[in-house]
Amino acid sequence: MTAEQHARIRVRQRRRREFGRHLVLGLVAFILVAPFYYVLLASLKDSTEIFSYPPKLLPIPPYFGNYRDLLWNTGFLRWMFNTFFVATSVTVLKVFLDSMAGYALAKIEFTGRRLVFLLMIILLMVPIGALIVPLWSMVSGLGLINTYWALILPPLANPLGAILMRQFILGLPRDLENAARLDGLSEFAIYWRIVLPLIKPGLVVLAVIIFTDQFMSFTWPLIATTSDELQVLTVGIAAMRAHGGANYGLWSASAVMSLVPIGVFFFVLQRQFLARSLAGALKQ
Amino acid sequence: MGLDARVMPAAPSGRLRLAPEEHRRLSRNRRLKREVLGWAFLAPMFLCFVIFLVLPVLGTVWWSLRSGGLAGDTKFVGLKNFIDLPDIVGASAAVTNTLVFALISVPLILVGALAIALLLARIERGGSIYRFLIYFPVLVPGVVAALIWLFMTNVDFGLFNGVVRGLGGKPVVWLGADHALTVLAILDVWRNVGYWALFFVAAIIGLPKELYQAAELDGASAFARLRYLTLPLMRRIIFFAVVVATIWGLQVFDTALVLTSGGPGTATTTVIYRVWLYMFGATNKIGVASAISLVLIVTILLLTLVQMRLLRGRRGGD
Amino acid sequence: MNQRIHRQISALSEAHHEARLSRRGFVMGLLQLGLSTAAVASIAAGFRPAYAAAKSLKGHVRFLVGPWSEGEVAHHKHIAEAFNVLHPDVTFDFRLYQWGTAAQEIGASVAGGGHDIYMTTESSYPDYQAGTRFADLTARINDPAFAAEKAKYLYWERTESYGPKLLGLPISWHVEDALFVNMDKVKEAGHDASFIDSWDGFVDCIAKMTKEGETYGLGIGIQLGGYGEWYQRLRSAGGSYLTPDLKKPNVNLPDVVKVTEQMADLFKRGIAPPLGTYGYDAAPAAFAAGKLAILSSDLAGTTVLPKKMPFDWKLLPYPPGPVSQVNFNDVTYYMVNAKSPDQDLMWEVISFWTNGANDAYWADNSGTYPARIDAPQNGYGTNAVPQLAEALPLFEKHAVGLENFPQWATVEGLAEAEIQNCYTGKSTPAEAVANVEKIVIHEVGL
Amino acid sequence: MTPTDTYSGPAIELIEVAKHYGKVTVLDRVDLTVAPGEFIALLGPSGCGKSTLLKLIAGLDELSHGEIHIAGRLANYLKPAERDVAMVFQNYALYPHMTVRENMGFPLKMSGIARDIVTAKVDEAASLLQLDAQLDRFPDELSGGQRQRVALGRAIVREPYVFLMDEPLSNLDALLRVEMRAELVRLHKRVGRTTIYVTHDQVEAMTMANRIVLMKGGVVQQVGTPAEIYATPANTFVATFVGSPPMNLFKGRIEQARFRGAFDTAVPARVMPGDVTLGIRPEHVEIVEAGEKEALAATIDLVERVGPDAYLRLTTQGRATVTARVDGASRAKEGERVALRLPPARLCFFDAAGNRMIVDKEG
Repeated sequence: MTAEQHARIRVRQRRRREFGRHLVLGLVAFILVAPFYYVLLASLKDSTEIFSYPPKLLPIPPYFGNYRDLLWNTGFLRWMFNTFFVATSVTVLKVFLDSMAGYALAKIEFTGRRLVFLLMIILLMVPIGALIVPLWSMVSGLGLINTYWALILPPLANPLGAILMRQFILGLPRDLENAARLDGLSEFAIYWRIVLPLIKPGLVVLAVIIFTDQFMSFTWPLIATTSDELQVLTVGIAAMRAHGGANYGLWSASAVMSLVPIGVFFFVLQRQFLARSLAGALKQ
Repeated sequence: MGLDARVMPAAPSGRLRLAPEEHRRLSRNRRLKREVLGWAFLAPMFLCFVIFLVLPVLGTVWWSLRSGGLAGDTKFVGLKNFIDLPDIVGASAAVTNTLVFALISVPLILVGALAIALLLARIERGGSIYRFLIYFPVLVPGVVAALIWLFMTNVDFGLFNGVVRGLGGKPVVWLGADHALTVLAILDVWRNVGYWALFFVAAIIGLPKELYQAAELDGASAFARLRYLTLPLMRRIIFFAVVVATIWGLQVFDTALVLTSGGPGTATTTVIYRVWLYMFGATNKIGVASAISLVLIVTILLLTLVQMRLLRGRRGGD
Repeated sequence: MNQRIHRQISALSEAHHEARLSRRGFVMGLLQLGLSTAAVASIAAGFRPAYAAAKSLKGHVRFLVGPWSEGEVAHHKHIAEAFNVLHPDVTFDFRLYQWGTAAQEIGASVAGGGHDIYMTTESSYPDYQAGTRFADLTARINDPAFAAEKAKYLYWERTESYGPKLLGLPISWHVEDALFVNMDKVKEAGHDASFIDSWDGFVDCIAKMTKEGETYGLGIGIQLGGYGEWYQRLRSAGGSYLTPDLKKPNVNLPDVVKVTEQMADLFKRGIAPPLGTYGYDAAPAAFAAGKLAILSSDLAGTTVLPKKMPFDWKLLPYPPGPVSQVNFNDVTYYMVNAKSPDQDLMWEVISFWTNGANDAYWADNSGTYPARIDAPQNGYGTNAVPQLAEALPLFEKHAVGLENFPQWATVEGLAEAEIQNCYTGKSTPAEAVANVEKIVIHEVGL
Repeated sequence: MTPTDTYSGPAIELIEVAKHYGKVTVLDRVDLTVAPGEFIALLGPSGCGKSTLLKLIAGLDELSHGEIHIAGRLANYLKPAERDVAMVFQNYALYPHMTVRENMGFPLKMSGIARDIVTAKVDEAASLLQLDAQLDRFPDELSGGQRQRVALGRAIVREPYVFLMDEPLSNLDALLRVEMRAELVRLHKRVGRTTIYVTHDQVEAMTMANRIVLMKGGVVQQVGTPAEIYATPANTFVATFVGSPPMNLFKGRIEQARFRGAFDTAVPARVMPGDVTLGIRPEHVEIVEAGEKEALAATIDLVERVGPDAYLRLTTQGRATVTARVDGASRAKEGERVALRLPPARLCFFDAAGNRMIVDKEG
């Protein structure tokens, strides 16, 4: 065979393999996403249609009553606002505090920093589910129960962010800060004007991790607030299910509506997030 | 001064212009400034860390030595809560359920994630769409996920039995005693496989390309490259994933709460669910709940330490 | 005029006499009294409150209540509107807890001062009795001025049996597990309502109603990890968690094992759907659709069922056990947070919330039975399904309450799960019963 | 006007400067005085402590012992920015998120200088360094040489009292390095500021510096002009580190004005008898006719031709290896038997410990 034939065969082989990969990945993606499609359909049916068998594949005409009920007859919009308010506050505060702590742990030599870091690593994995009672006593002792602070402050304790930031900042060349130091920057200015701009990808990663974590958190918000005004999305949806009987249409609508914003948020950030985040996490 | 000294012997002391005690004072000041600086940067986060994590962990220890609940009064009972743990009816079921859960979900998650990652890392175009779709279930709050699955596992009109019927089978009671734990584990796989898949993709992309080119020149098959290159190179990362996924698996709770309420019977009562039962049961047996929590925390700490030790070994190794 | 207003007026005049109140204040006070009394008479003519507060009330009241029906908050708002007719300056806020986390949510909230008034269930009452977080209402309830009112509430003997303090006013009681029976299918099976008089008749009926792939005779165990079902079988077999003196367990009796076997048999024979088939949410729909001929559920199920059912149905108790026929029920209370600043206001509110009219209204719309003897005269039964009122005498006849020890609810939760294990074939009835006894011993600390 | 403008003493004085990390000594009591305007090269193999010394002077690291005086002021406890020094880093340390203009103007901006003055100074430095066209680019859009210039420019605009340079040319390719070397020298002449230059490249040190400080293992081996260091190395380390190919060294004894070791040759009469190491630079080894006085027979093992020169690797009969540097046009062939001579006047002598013995050559 000629070299050209060889090359052609190789190209054909590569194409066939690529096609195979797409086939398998497509199937996997389909299986993973099918449940969403299923609830999306259910949310567009009224309850008699949901219970009908065999199920209709496409709800034509679509029924929007579930969404109407969800938006106007439940606290959904309020839950959504609370979730976004809390998640955004936590994210902003935490990115700031964690990067500062990370800077201290990575670049400033002070007594106890090894010990602090070790403590953080050790407590990194402690599940919040195991800490709720003492945590609750603590927050209640501070008089914060039933305030936004009760939702915002405890998540700041998670050491993952500080550890991640330390890792990112350690990766910066030392000479850059040295140059800044020679240029007359204070330590805070070095952190603010040199370090923060340089670890921007890390900050995005951290922000996405924190935001999605907050978006999903359930156990703590359930316990920490007892007023309707402070209910977050997960708690509201769980309560709706507990109170509302078997209204599958409404549930489905709530599931769909709660996933839309996080989906959009993630879709916008995914390029920055997916590529770097996990690589950063790997270095841990 | 000794500009022309060609050989520099150890210089005699005492030529310093500032008195040693003055040097000591100034050094101390500088040191102190650095300490203050370090703690100033650390303090905001560290305070939160101490107040909302370290103290609660210590609080768990404190509660675990007491009886009673939040609404009532408590008293010190020593180690009684721990001594009684093995006698609790259903405690072994909770431990077994948790371990079985982890045993089903962790290997499926990791093998699945690795397989997806190997394909995803090779793909030439469309990768970002797959990544988004595969990652999407990761973003679903446990409560919502459980709601969706409650719906899908409904015996009469759920998606699962729709498929079973379509294939000519008899409807299955998905949340019955025989399958509930498995369903819960599969739900967990659904929620986590995307996370680890993308984690592995990042790792695979980071592997040195030259090694693969060399291997290809050596005529190694795709399988051989996987077996002798990819897997060994990713050993540490896979190990990390195993430990972390296991630790997460040990914490399964919110889906069990919403989807099966720990039942039927004790079929899906996991360790944290058991903690929840005691913590939130009417009598608020917080002591027992804290004792169980503490056992779990210590288990997780041990796993973390094992992992730290082995990961540290990497640095020593190369 | 009501005694309460008398008392308010005499208090006012006394204060005036002692020069604590200015003349102007005295006149204003009288004026307000007069106005509010007039308001009672004129505006709220539709119902006649047993008593009405005289003092002009002001403030914000935060409720934490249990979700009995879909319209829970709406029902409270309805009562609040009536209250605001009397006291326009009082505002309200209603938050629902979830049943699964009720004890914790209540415990957290009451300790942190999150709410003022709590709807609590009898199962946690002994626990609250032991603590100091809820206001002690003994003096107010036993005030001679309140005696006539107190007499209209049911179940004081049960409440008083938990201890010397009285912490709440009862709102309602409800049956934890009643049978929702499709009478059409009973008839088809050749039975009538008397099938419930014996266990054999019961089993025969549900066996005949079962049609494979179409209908199960009896849906039980729908409340995953829930309670009440087996407990009434235990009581009907002469057992209980503890002996009446609360000193020894009283579970592992031959009769108890026997009724547990009977229950497990329903699953073995396939005339009850395997546990997990229907959740608490889905079961009423399955009953309405005829997939379950009988549904075993709490009375809250009545609020979920469609008003018009395509068949004739009844609420019935479980059949008798070796000792007696029982149905297990408990009481719901309103309690006041001891930290609430304005205890007088809270007392006015909970006594208003539990007066004849409002209790009747709430219970009627929540599918429970009112805890007031005057509820029927105040319109109870106009909203709820007629089956509820119809079954009241039957349930009253067989009612047993829970036992008087603080760990009852924990024991119940754990015990019911062990019994479900035997329903699913994971353990034998004898093992399950033995386990329950172990749970009792451990949790109570015998 | 900084106080340094009226100061006329030594630019930098290091007194007993030492640095320890735990038990590891990185710098051991370094004493050095630098005159204003001097170009000093800190030369040594990697790990010799030269970079550490530079960092200590810059204030980026803390001394364990000793004093640093810059322009007559004790600098130990001054912040880096207060020391009036500018530093050029090995990896340039340009701020990646700032343009060239911002990078160069940043130190001035930080010291609160008005914007138009900053712009003027940056423009001036840019034209000096031929960076005018690159002012609005970001560092990652520049070539290695351009980045180097920007780093230099950032140091220049500050008009510091002292320039510190940490191997600034080591990341450039060979050609550019030679070019930049000349440019740096030109710059130094023009700006006339005291410069301390760290390098491991002896050619850089020899060609650029007024004086060289040669270090090894945290200890200063020798301080001197390039010529002094080359001609009279203080010890065998200096002798072999400076010069390429390195100086030939032979161990042996001095007896009756003769060196006796692997071979036997005459030495100046004043050399004290005893154990010595004899040294001679390859260019001083003479290839002579066999039979000439003091000629040693040897065989050529290897001929390395490097253009103008050729290096011969020879083995004497006593199995000593000698490197000789001869004219590139030499016709020497491998395997050829030749004679060589070590002129006594060109010989260096070191004692048994490797330290140089003072021998008056003229005498």
